[in-house]
Amino acid sequence: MFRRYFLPRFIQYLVVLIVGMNMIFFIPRLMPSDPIESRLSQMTAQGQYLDPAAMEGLRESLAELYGLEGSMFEQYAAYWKRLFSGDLGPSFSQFPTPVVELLKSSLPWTVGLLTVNLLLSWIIGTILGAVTAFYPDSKLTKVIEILAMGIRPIPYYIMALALVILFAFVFPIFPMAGGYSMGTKIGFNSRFILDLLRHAFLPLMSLVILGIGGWFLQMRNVASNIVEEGYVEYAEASGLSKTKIILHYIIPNAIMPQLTGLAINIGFIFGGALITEIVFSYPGIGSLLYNAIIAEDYNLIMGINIFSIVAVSTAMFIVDMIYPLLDPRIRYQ
Amino acid sequence: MVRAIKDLFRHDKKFRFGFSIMVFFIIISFVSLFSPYDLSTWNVVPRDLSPSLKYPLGTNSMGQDIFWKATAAVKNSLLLGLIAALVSRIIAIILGLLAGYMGGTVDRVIMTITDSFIIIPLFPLLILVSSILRASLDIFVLGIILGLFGWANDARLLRSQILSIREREFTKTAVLSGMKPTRIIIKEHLPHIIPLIMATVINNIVWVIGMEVTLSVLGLSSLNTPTIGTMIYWAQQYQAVFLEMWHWILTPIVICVVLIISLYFISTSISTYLDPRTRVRMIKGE
Amino acid sequence: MRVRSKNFRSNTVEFGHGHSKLLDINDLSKVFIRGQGFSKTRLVAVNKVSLSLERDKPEIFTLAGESGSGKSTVAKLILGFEEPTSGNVVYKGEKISNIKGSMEFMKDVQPVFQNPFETFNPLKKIDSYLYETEKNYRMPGADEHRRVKESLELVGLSLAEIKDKYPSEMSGGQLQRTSIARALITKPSLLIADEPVSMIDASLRMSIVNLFKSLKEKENVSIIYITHDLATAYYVSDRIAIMLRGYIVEIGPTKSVLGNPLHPYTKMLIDSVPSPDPTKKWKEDIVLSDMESSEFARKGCKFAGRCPEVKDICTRCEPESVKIDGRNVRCHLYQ
Amino acid sequence: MPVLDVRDLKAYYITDRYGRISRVRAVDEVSFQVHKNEIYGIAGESGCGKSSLLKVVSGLSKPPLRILDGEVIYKFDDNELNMLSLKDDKQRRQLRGTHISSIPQASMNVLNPVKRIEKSFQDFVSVHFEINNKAQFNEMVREHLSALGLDWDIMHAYPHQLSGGMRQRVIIALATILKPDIIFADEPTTALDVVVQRGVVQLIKKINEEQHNTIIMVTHDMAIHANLCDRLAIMYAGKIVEEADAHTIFHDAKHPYTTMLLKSLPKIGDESERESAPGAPPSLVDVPPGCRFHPRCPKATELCCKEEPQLIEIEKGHRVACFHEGGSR
Repeated sequence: MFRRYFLPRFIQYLVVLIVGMNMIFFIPRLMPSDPIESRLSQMTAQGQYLDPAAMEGLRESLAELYGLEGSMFEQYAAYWKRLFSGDLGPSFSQFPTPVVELLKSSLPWTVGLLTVNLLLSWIIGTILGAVTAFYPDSKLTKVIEILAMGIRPIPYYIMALALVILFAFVFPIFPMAGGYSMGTKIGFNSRFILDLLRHAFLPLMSLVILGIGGWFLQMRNVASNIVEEGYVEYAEASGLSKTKIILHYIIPNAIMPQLTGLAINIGFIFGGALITEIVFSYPGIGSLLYNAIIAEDYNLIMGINIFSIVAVSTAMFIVDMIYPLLDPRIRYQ
Repeated sequence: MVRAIKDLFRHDKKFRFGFSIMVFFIIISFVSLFSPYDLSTWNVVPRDLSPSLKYPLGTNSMGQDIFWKATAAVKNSLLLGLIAALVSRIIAIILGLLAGYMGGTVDRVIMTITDSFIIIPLFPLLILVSSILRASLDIFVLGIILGLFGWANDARLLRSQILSIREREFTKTAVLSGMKPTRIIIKEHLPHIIPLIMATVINNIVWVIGMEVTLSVLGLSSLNTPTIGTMIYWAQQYQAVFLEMWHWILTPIVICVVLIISLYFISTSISTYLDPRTRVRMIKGE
Repeated sequence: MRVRSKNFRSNTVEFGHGHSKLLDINDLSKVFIRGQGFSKTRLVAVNKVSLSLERDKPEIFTLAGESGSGKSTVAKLILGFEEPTSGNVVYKGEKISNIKGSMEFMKDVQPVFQNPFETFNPLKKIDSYLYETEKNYRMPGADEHRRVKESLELVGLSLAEIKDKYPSEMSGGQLQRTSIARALITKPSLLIADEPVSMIDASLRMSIVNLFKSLKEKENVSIIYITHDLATAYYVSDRIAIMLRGYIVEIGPTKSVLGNPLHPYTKMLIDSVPSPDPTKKWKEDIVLSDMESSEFARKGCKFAGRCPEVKDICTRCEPESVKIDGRNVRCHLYQ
Repeated sequence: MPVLDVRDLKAYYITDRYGRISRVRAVDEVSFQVHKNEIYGIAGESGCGKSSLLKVVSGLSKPPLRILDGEVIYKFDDNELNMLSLKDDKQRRQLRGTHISSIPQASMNVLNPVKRIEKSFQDFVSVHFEINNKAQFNEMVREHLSALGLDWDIMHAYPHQLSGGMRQRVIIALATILKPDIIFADEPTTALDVVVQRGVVQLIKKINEEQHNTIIMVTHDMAIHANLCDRLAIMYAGKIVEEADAHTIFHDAKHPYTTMLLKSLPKIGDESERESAPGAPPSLVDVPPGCRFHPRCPKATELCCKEEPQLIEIEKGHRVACFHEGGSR
């Protein structure tokens, strides 16, 4: 069990981390334009005047900040050293706050949004998919299916924007932006929590609606194959109730591909959460990323990338580890 | 091909919807070539006009005709989708086939890289790349970059399809009939994987159009090229929502949603139609 | 089988003419290893199998046994689809491992698969395989499509019957005959038919089996007929080998092995074949084997667990193959 | 007094694929009766409609298989009910397990792969009884298993841990735990090795003897029918062409298809030449006019090509659909 299941997955986890870290190291260095030069030209374009000596000094200090000093090999060694020590350098726009600090303060918002979204959309989508697969000819199934097919391909940004326009502007029910109202006292009291929920509602909605569409269609696909399997037909033939068939026969058997889907799609959903946060100025990693783009904070963008890869691949690894608990065929091999 | 479209158009509502709209959008793309205005210059028409006969979708605060801007946006977004899909298809097909047919170490190496690309969140990486390239991100460069990022899932899908076809008995029959590997791939296996490739092309275009919107509204593309994303960007910059200039902000949003949904419908209809199992039943007359 | 270029070696093989054996299998074993590292399990799928076919005396040789007896693995070893773990397979004096994948070998030894509905690509017209085979193996000077027509005639089909047809438009019997016709185009000396009639309806089954008979008699083709169906084996084959968990437990002329079985396992198998006659119903109950894997792992004779004549020695020592009454038997009763 | 009376049953697969409508005439005007405590066999080759017939009769047909005409009447304890008029799903469910049950074809996936066998037994029993007393339930299962010669340990196994033959025997135990009146068995021995096959046939026979129920057995394997069945119907291209007791079918068959089918079966110890009939069964999408067997029949006359022979009783308990055997239009 350990050797056959855990070990290969752990190796894959390490490989993803290594490949990802290397991508982050090499991509900026292989690009035709140099982050330092682009930063400098940005500054001159903004009308700042710098004499050549100051320019050179700035260039050097930028190189040091960005980890672009010395030969490629030295940079590479330094890069891994910094990774292992958990040092992602200082943020440029909020100098000298370390990138790690900024990530730490944004993280809870994103994690909260993402977890609630995943739980809600995955569970609802999965159940809906299983039930509709069992009643393929019902009117309701067809309506749900068309709705899901219409929703699924909509980009995160468009969905979020549409919800903002509709529920924050045309019908101003929910706040337009932010994680909580300015001036609310942060604390464990009902007023603050209510405010928190009101702010989280629209971003969450936009993620959940898209999420349900996706999970529903995937589950529908898997489950409609399972409905044709011998054991479901046989359970039907033996008079088991439909609820029992859905709960004990269809869902437990379809859950494996659905979990694989979860593991594979975590990166995609994470990206979606960042985009949604940007639209709603929700104070998570997404907004941090947005500010980094606006301020051209190269170190922060790098840091967010490194963090995303570690976080997402770890999440995937954890989901993978849940697997054998659910499938006796893996457990008893 | 013509017969497939005819069959689908007649008997599949979703396809009829998607296909009609796609035809409309393709016509629109060609219409954009006859624009009376230069679409990248500002103040060629009066600002902030509501829709009228002269300006069917009104004008924006930058003095541009929204209708003509939209036609060009449709063209450019579709073009971008095609470029990216082409690039990513080439990578996906080559890697998928290579991994599927070579097996062994080659397969393992390719799949390790592919899996990493699937798991790693691409959005922040794309931000990293485009924030470095920024100004030089025209349709072509952006298309290639999105192409370089959007192949992994489909390479994996193709590989698994190849693996299962390769194990089927008719492959052995082909080998015993003295067919050479390339001929087996082209004559025996391609007909089975074409539906999959077709579906992934369209799904990839859908993804690319959505990603372009996202990158553009973050200001990470060449903002003077009219695309669905840059139209939204400028509408947001001028606070079209607060000014209640709905014709300005909603035009790109509606175009984007309708375009993407119709592409998606076409893709699902085609893949059901071309599914080998359906085709076998149709041959059989059942 | 991988579709890889190394399967298509172009070097020609000259089969030695001095050898009197068409096929000579000697002490052949195949071990499959499952899993990796410390959790490996060994499964001896083929165990010390020996048999041979004469070169100038075409015959139908049956390999019979239940699922998991290793009969299909033997077929794969003969065709070179699998590498033997020990022992070897010699075809016309050449080791299979040296000649497998060469055009010459593929021309001379052709398989017929079990499921005719899977043998052909469902999206391709079926006649294309015949032309393809003819084209790829064509001998210089041969008439265009002559072999296609000839071999279709041999299997009792006409070109008109299969022209422009997809596999799904034909019956299992027709498909299987087309499959055999395809194999015959290259004028092979040996056909390896792995359960060729098990997917075919009873009323059409005999047409295939009779076809094997006439191919042997008229075309001098030897056939290795792999089956679990002892009734057709009795009807068609000259010699038979009964396999159990990798071993050949009894081998000899079909009429005597099936007519007067010596090994208790052969007896039980024959007893278990239902007869299409309500006056010959089974009377006594039988003992079924426990788990498959435990029988593979058993020391001594693999049949000891359910043998009615089991002795003390059977659970300890593996019986040797002994010659008795014109056949070879692997049982402690006859040691 | 029959327990099952099927009258003029007609069920087609009707599909519409992109405007190409097709009708597969799987069951075409089929009538038969089954009596209490008998084993009734339905024989025929692949694609003759025997499995579709079983689905319709046992009330398990689903689109695209549509019932166009006919009646399926069951008589349990003097209650008569027409399966096809049961609209309510609940009514149909109540029948299953206690009155009718099915043994499907032996395959890997008839049992829920993620649950232990015990759970399947609980599920199946709890359709009809609330399992309040676990010990009582266990006792009931234990008794049933031991009557069938199965080991109690299998209850704690997962399906993939059992061999094919063992799984099939477990399924048979599952199908019969509530002592149903009628059991439908669809190719229960196919894909099993001969020795295991024999064990399964034995088991079915034992159930018939101990529970005194009726078994309807569908298989293409004539030898299994010979071993198991009391009466036998032969199907060809969607129709019953001959029906009689097993002895008559095997020793005094009248329909040319039946005789041909039997003549093509080899036997150990019998070296005489065996022949297959020419041609192949027709596609049910496009059946020949007149008698459906006429293109392959050595006795076919002009009448056979035009008119369809009815299934009529030529002597007591022996029905044949052939003009040459006293068949009428």
